[in-house]
Amino acid sequence: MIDWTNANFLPWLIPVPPLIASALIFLLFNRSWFLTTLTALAATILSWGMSLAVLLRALGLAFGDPLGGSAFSSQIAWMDTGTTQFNIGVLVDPLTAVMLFMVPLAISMIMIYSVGYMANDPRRERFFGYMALFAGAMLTLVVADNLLLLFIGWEVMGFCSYSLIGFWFEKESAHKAGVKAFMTTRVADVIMLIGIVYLFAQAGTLNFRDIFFNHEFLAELASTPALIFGGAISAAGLIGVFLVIGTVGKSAQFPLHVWLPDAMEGPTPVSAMIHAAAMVSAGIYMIIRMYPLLAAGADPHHGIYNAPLMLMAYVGAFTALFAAIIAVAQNDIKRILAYSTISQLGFMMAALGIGAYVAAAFHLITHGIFKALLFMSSGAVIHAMEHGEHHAHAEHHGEHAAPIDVQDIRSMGGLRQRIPVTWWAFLAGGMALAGFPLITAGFWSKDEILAEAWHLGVGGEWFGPAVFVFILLAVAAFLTAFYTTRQLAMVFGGQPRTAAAEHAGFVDPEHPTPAAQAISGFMQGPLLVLAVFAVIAGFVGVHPDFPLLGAIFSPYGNPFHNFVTGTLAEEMPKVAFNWLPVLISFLVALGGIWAGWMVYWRRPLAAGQEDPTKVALDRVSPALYTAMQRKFYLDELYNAAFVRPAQWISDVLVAQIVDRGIIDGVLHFIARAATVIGETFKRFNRVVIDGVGDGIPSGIARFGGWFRQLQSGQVQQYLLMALLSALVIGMVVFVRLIGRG
Amino acid sequence: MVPLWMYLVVAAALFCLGVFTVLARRNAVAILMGVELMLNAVNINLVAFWRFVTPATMMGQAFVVFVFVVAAAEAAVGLALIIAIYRRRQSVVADDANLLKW
Amino acid sequence: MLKEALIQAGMQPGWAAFIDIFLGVLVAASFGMVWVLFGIWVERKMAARVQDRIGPNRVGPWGLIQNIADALKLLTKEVIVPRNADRPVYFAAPILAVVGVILIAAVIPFSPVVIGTDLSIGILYVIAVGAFGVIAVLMAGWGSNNKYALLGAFRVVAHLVSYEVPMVLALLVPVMLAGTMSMQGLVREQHIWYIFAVPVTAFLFFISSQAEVGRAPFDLLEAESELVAGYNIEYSGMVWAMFYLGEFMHAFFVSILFAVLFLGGWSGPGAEQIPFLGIVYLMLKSMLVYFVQIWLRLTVPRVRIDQLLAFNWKFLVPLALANVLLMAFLFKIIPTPDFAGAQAIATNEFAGVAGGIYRLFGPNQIAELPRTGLLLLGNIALVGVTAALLGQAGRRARRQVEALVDETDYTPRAEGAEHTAEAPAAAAR
Amino acid sequence: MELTAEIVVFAVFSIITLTGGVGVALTRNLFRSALMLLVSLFGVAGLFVLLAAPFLAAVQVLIYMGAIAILIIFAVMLTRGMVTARRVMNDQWSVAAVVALFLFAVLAVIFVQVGQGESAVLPLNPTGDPPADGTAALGQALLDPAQYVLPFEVAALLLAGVLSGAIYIARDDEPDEPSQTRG
Repeated sequence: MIDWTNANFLPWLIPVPPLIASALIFLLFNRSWFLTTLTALAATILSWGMSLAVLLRALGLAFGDPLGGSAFSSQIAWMDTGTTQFNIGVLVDPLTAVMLFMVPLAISMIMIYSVGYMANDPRRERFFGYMALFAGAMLTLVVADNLLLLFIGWEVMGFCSYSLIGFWFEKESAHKAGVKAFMTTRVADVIMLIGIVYLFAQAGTLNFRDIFFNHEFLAELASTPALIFGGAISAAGLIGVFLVIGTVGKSAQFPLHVWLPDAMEGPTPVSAMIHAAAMVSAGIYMIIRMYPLLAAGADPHHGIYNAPLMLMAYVGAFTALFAAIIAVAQNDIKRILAYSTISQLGFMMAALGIGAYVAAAFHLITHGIFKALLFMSSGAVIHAMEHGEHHAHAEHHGEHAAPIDVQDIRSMGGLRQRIPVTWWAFLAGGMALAGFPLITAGFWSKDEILAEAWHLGVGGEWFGPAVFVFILLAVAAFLTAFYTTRQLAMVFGGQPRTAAAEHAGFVDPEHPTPAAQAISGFMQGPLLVLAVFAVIAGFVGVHPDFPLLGAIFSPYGNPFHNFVTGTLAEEMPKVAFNWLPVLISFLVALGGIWAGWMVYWRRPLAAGQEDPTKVALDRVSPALYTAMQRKFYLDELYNAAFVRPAQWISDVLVAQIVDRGIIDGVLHFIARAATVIGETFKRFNRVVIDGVGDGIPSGIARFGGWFRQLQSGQVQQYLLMALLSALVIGMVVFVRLIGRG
Repeated sequence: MVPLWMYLVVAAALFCLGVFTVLARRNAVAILMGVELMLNAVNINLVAFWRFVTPATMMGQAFVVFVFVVAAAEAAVGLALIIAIYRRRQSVVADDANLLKW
Repeated sequence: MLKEALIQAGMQPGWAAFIDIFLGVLVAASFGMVWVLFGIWVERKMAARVQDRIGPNRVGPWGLIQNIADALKLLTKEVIVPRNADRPVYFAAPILAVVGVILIAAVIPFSPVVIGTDLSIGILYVIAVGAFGVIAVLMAGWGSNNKYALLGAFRVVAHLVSYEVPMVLALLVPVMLAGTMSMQGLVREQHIWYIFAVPVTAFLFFISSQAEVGRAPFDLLEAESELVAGYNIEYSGMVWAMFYLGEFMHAFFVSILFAVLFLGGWSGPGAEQIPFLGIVYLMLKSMLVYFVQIWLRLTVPRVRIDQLLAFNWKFLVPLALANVLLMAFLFKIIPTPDFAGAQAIATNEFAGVAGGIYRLFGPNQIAELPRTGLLLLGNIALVGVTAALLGQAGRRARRQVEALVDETDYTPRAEGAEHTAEAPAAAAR
Repeated sequence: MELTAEIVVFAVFSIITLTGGVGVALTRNLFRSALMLLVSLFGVAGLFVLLAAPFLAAVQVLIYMGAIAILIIFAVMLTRGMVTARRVMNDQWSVAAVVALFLFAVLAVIFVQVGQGESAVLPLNPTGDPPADGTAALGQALLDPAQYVLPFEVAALLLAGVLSGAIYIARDDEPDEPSQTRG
């Protein structure tokens, strides 16, 4: 039986509880709300506990010998693919351990939060089913030891995201968004799958440790020319590119990011889950996991770049800046966060592109935490606004106030008095996102990335991509700080601009007691927990040489750095501490916040007042702001480029031409041919077979008729015939006699 | 002594006349007469052979006696049939009695 | 004797024999023809006497020439041939009738020496020749193209053919006794006249021959009261005379036959020595038989055609068959008389009385005496049996009639017994 | 072959027989052909006499001419209607004539060739003399168990059966008026 204490088996069990919970909910408990919540929470907390146990074991704090360089892993035979046997198993190495800290935490917080959020939704059981499945898939992905199991988790998550985004499927936009999300991620996944298959073809196995720890293979892979683009790129390079494209789709990088903002249609916990805890981080996690493969044949630290790294660097950096610009112009509270997620992921992608995979991992963790926090608090805000809407509606029953969009920040304002807990949580998350120096986790992780970028690019010789990355990231960081503060100001600052905002927050407007908070306890608890983590998580990765804090938090080198590098075979060189990047990150963060405050907080917008940024930008060019707001018309572009042609292809080309024209044509032709053949056969049949068939009997009949005359009934005729024959026979015999005689 | 073959020739002639009568005559009774002629021709042969070849044994004559018996029987039955047919069909022409056909 | 002379004359033996026989037959036939004239006269005279009248006496002394006168008359009469009669058949019929009868004469043993020809199958020849008569009748019936003639012919043929059967059976017995069929043989074997040995056979032969000839009770052939004149209706003149002649000769020849078969033919004392005596004996015997015939003809009423046939097939034929069987049986049992022994005794001088008797009565006769006696007994027994049967049949018939007829007035019974045209039982059966 | 009496007589009887036969075959009137049959039978009887078979001749005359011919004539009478039929021959007479002639030709050729050739099968002259009393010998043969008594008895049975059968066939179905001699 399974030895619970044996660390190797524990990882197996982590993904299991949520999967079981989802099965149970779907199949059995979908009627009772109590049972659903019970199983869902129990499952997530259980898996969280187990992952904590694994984490502690990994950190060596508990359960015997620390992980050190090795990793727990155990495999079982899964598929017998002809000659080779395919094993799947679990692998816990420092990277996984880190992920196991962030993912279960976020998932459980979201689960608790969603209990409150979905309390009065008609199909809430179904929601929890999907959420449990989502969590299970994410955990499988995390603990997977080979690429295929990872891919399975990847796909299941894709499915869950589709179903959750399109949860309120009666809303047209909801299920359209779901389809959109699903299609775009699918495009990327297909390419990724091709990469996986190519890798499997080359390596014969997909196990991480087998591939990434035998260098000859990697070198050999790097040297062999790729199948398709042969000359330009090596096999490893091609596989890397494919995998990166997969991540681009999954983590919503530049070309394939359009689905993320629309994903906001889903309920808030979903967006939290997708954008923070699971979905997007999976992509980055996969790249970190595949780093040796991607970096095969290249050494970013020494300026040797190959195709995948270059791709990641440029795409990441550009996405970061691009998303940040758009985020500034958004008015929907969740859409802003969505674009911020895209830009943050851009940060991580860029970091990976230039080789700083540890910094990327660190940022991944911290971002996961504060982005989850931000989403949940925005959810709380929306919840409060809905209450306000109801009350406003109820009071002014008379004249019908135009139904306002509960998610539009322009209809909010002054909510800090109404929902104080949410206000503090939102503030913590926002500052972390903005990268408020020193005290927020976001600062440390972002600073780490900028430091690395500086060191590789600007500091040293002016290598191409690193420099480009550094500049873009810096600007993006400034913009991030700016739109975060804008959001804070618009939502919480100033006076409530609408009646709904007026009544937001209180269940019962007459007596605004904190108990009758619109936001139930379930929702506020997780907010506070995550807020705390958002702050303290950063101190894990303080650079040892950091003037004051370094000594406190990382006496023997950057703890996070030491821990994570264990996963990769070769040791990653530590970056020397350098004042300049830290100073820049200081400047950027504070600058952004100040700007935002100046524009939005000091002179809060009045109801219906134009957005000052918009006014500013209009002076530059009227079309710029609307372009930013309309996401640079990318959706329309994609729509025009892909969707409409696809539709055209499907209904015109396929339906009319192919289907009706060819297939029907063929069928009709065959039918007609068959009838013609049948006809000829019939005629042939009538002529020959009938001819023969009838011919014979009629022939016989005629012969019979003639033969009948022979028997004429005339006795004398018979006698004559008898005599004749006798004579003939006599003659014959006689002749014979004579002959012989 | 009259040679044997003369008798045989006469008998053959008589036989052929009988054959012709049987085959050619339309009247059933005539056919019977033809048959009688043929039987007589046979008798002549028998007696001739008896006389010339085996006068000692009485086989030839005995045979002739039996031929007589048979001839008588045949004539009796034949005529009875003819009369019966005549009574029923009012015609003794051999051709008319041709029902026994397909 | 003529034959030897001719052979010496250098003619081939075949031819010589042929001519010899031919002449003999010629003589016999002519005798027949001559005698007929006398015969007819005798018959007409007797008939007259029986009917108490004189008979022909005008032409020639006692009417002897009457027949010749008739013949002449007939000769001069015109022969009328019916229209579309079958001419050849019409004229052939009478000829055949006469020929049939004359041929019989060929074998009549007038005397030990005088005989047309002594065929080994004499008696069979006679019967065979009888067939000609039948044919002649048929031809006459058909030839004259007359319905009555044809019907008459049918009747006569049926009559003749059926009576031939008992006659042949009757003939069997003397042939069996004599052991031979040749006429001379028969006469010589008849040491004791067969009439004494087998009277029943004689009776049978006499009756059937009467029928064969168509005389006496059976003279239906040309009975005036019946079908006009039977088959010879259309005949007139000489042709009719031929028929008439044929008939009379046949009657006489039959009587001769009877004489030959049952009365010992020409045998008589001294017949062997004097040929002519034989003829005289034969003539006497045949005249006797002829007399009986005429006597019978004139006294016995005519018999109807169906009675005639019924009498034949129901009485004569069975009787004949029984007779033949009985005779054959007896003949087998009785040892054949040893004429040799008798001769020896007769010629044995020392035989004494026996020798004397033998010589007196002729040794053969005595030798044959036991067989004849036994046969006679057989016959008598047969007659007795037949008489008994007849009596019984008669009584049964009588009872039937009485059942139907009231004894008193012989009218049909009152209680309407179903009136059947019951004629009184036939005399015959 | 010098012209002995016998040959002359043979010729006479043969001519009688053959003319009778031809008459039977060709005469139009059925009754006449019947008579011609009688003539030919008489001729055959004569041939029998020549062949030293007097008994057979007598029997021939007695039975054939006396009975069978008469029977045939009776039949002719009974079917009176057909006696003077117009068409005498049926339509296959030509073929029949050819076949008959051919048959006769074949037989004649064979008999003449073989006969004259002194072969054992057809001796020119009789090889022996018939027994003195042929008739008695025949009688003996017919009743001698070693020889032909069985066929003789069978013949008797045959005749009995045939005649009764013939009577039954020819019997007129409608009962005519009750016959005189009832009982």
